[in-house]
Amino acid sequence: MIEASEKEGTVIELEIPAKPRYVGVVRLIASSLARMQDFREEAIDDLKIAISELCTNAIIHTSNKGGLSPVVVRYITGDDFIQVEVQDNGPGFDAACVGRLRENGLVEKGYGIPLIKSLVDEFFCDSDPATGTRIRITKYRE
Amino acid sequence: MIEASEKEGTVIELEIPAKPRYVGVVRLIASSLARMQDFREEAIDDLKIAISELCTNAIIHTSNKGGLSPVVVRYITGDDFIQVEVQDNGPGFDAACVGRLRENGLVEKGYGIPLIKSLVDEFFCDSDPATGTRIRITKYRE
Amino acid sequence: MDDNNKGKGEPLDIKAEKVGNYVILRLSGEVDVYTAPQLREQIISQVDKGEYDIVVDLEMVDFLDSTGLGVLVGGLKRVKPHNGSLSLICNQEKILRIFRITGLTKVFPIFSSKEDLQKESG
Amino acid sequence: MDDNNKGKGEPLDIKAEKVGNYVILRLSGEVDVYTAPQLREQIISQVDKGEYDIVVDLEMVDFLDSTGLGVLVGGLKRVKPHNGSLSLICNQEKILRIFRITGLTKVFPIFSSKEDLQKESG
Ligand SMILES: Nc1ncnc2c1ncn2[C@@H]1O[C@H](COP(=O)(O)OP(=O)(O)O)[C@@H](O)[C@H]1O
Ligand SMILES: Nc1ncnc2c1ncn2[C@@H]1O[C@H](COP(=O)(O)OP(=O)(O)O)[C@@H](O)[C@H]1O
Repeated sequence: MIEASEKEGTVIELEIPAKPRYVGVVRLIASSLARMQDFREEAIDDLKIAISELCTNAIIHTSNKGGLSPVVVRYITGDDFIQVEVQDNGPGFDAACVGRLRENGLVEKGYGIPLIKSLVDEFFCDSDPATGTRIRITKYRE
Repeated sequence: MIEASEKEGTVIELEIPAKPRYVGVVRLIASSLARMQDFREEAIDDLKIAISELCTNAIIHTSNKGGLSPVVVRYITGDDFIQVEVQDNGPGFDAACVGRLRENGLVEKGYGIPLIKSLVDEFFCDSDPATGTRIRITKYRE
Repeated sequence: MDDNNKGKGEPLDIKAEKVGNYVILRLSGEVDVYTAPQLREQIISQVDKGEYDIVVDLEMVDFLDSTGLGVLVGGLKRVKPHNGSLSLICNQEKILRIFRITGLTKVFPIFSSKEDLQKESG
Repeated sequence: MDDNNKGKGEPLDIKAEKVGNYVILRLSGEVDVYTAPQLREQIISQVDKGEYDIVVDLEMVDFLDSTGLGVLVGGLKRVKPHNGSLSLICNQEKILRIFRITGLTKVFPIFSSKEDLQKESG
């Protein structure tokens, strides 16, 4: 897992309300773009899960904060990769403190970031209580 | 056909490069949103065609102008309607002078705006050589 | 919310088949500003080979807009000088409607199936 | 580029069926942050009715993410105090993988088919 620097590519930007019902649309665009880039179906499934996790977190934490500000999703596609950036104006968090699976029994939370990290090639998180969270993932075509 | 004033609703905004390959994604989002709003399949087909025509024009005329500026698509959904706005920075045109089917034989062009007008409930065009074109259509759920 | 393009590589696929005097172009997928050039080239290459009786089978087409209409009219204009024809096979209401709205049902012979076409053309 | 949700109203459909001592919840569609509450409510209502042996059939699920995992773990926690069980039917690699990555294959009994489940519990 290395950090995902911003790459040169074609950018598609999507702005959705911070509501659960729109996560499906975000996935749909991702799979459509990945298919256009000839990604394998398994890689597309990986991407869909990772993006779903990102948007779920963005939406839940934005609305927890009482905010109505939209979630911004940027898809950056290049010859052999897709990068997806999900940005919210939520409360932010310390990425260094999360993302390890807890071993102590039956937990209902905390699977998101570990899943993302094992499904994508690069992960980069920029989070701040003042400005919110921006997470960028990269998936390469094999 | 009445003018489509801007309606109150949930807004999803998409920005795509002015390239033909992205028109499919614009349609895909429209059909996904319309299905979430329980639109009938025929109405969804109508919307897809109308949106495709709008984006095709926006993309072709933006790139004719040599511009690389993106095309912006706004989906506004309400209880019983979907509005879609397509905006470009192209050369603009006089909407009053187009949109009638020519009867003089075999023409290869000019079907777009007449099609749109017969498939949607409201049509509004704001176009200017300086700022480009913004067309808004509305489709109601029957 | 999922898409059914799984396994399909391209948004438009065109298969050409010679049947009697005709060449049938069987389209599947979407005909729009992105894919229409493929159809245009296919028609031109058939005309260049001397095929002036072309049938475009739209039964497996999911989507067609005015760019597709323009290409079909363009094809008709190419075969006309050779006393050729450009016919369509289509039984899908959602596609037929586009031809009806634009008045193009008067321009193209439209058959509801391959069998219909063969009956008609003897 | 087209979607296959045609005719499907909701992104997640849940059908409950009593089979022997079990209640099988047959899911089809997508389990995510939007639809997971539906699954949670369904499990709670089964437990409220005294059904403590629940089988969740994931064979027709197109998509499942961590929100879905959380709801399943939550379900297990509800049936445990009643000596109940929460098992899964799943033979789809793309879904199984998520359980494997998160270590939840150790938590849920997973059967590859309804027949398998019946053999085992028979
Ligand atoms: N966009 C975000 N904004 C604020 N906090 C976040 C965001 N994404 C993740 N987090 C924090 O990281 C934690 C772990 O996230 P995750 O692994 O997805 O598990 P879960 O969301 O189930 O707790 C969350 O509980 C939350 O505290
Ligand atoms: N977004 C746009 N920017 C500039 N001109 C446009 C735009 N949309 C439509 N037009 C003008 O309107 C005309 C008619 O459009 P249309 O009915 O779609 O047919 P066609 O695009 O095939 O000519 C176009 O030829 C063009 O001159």
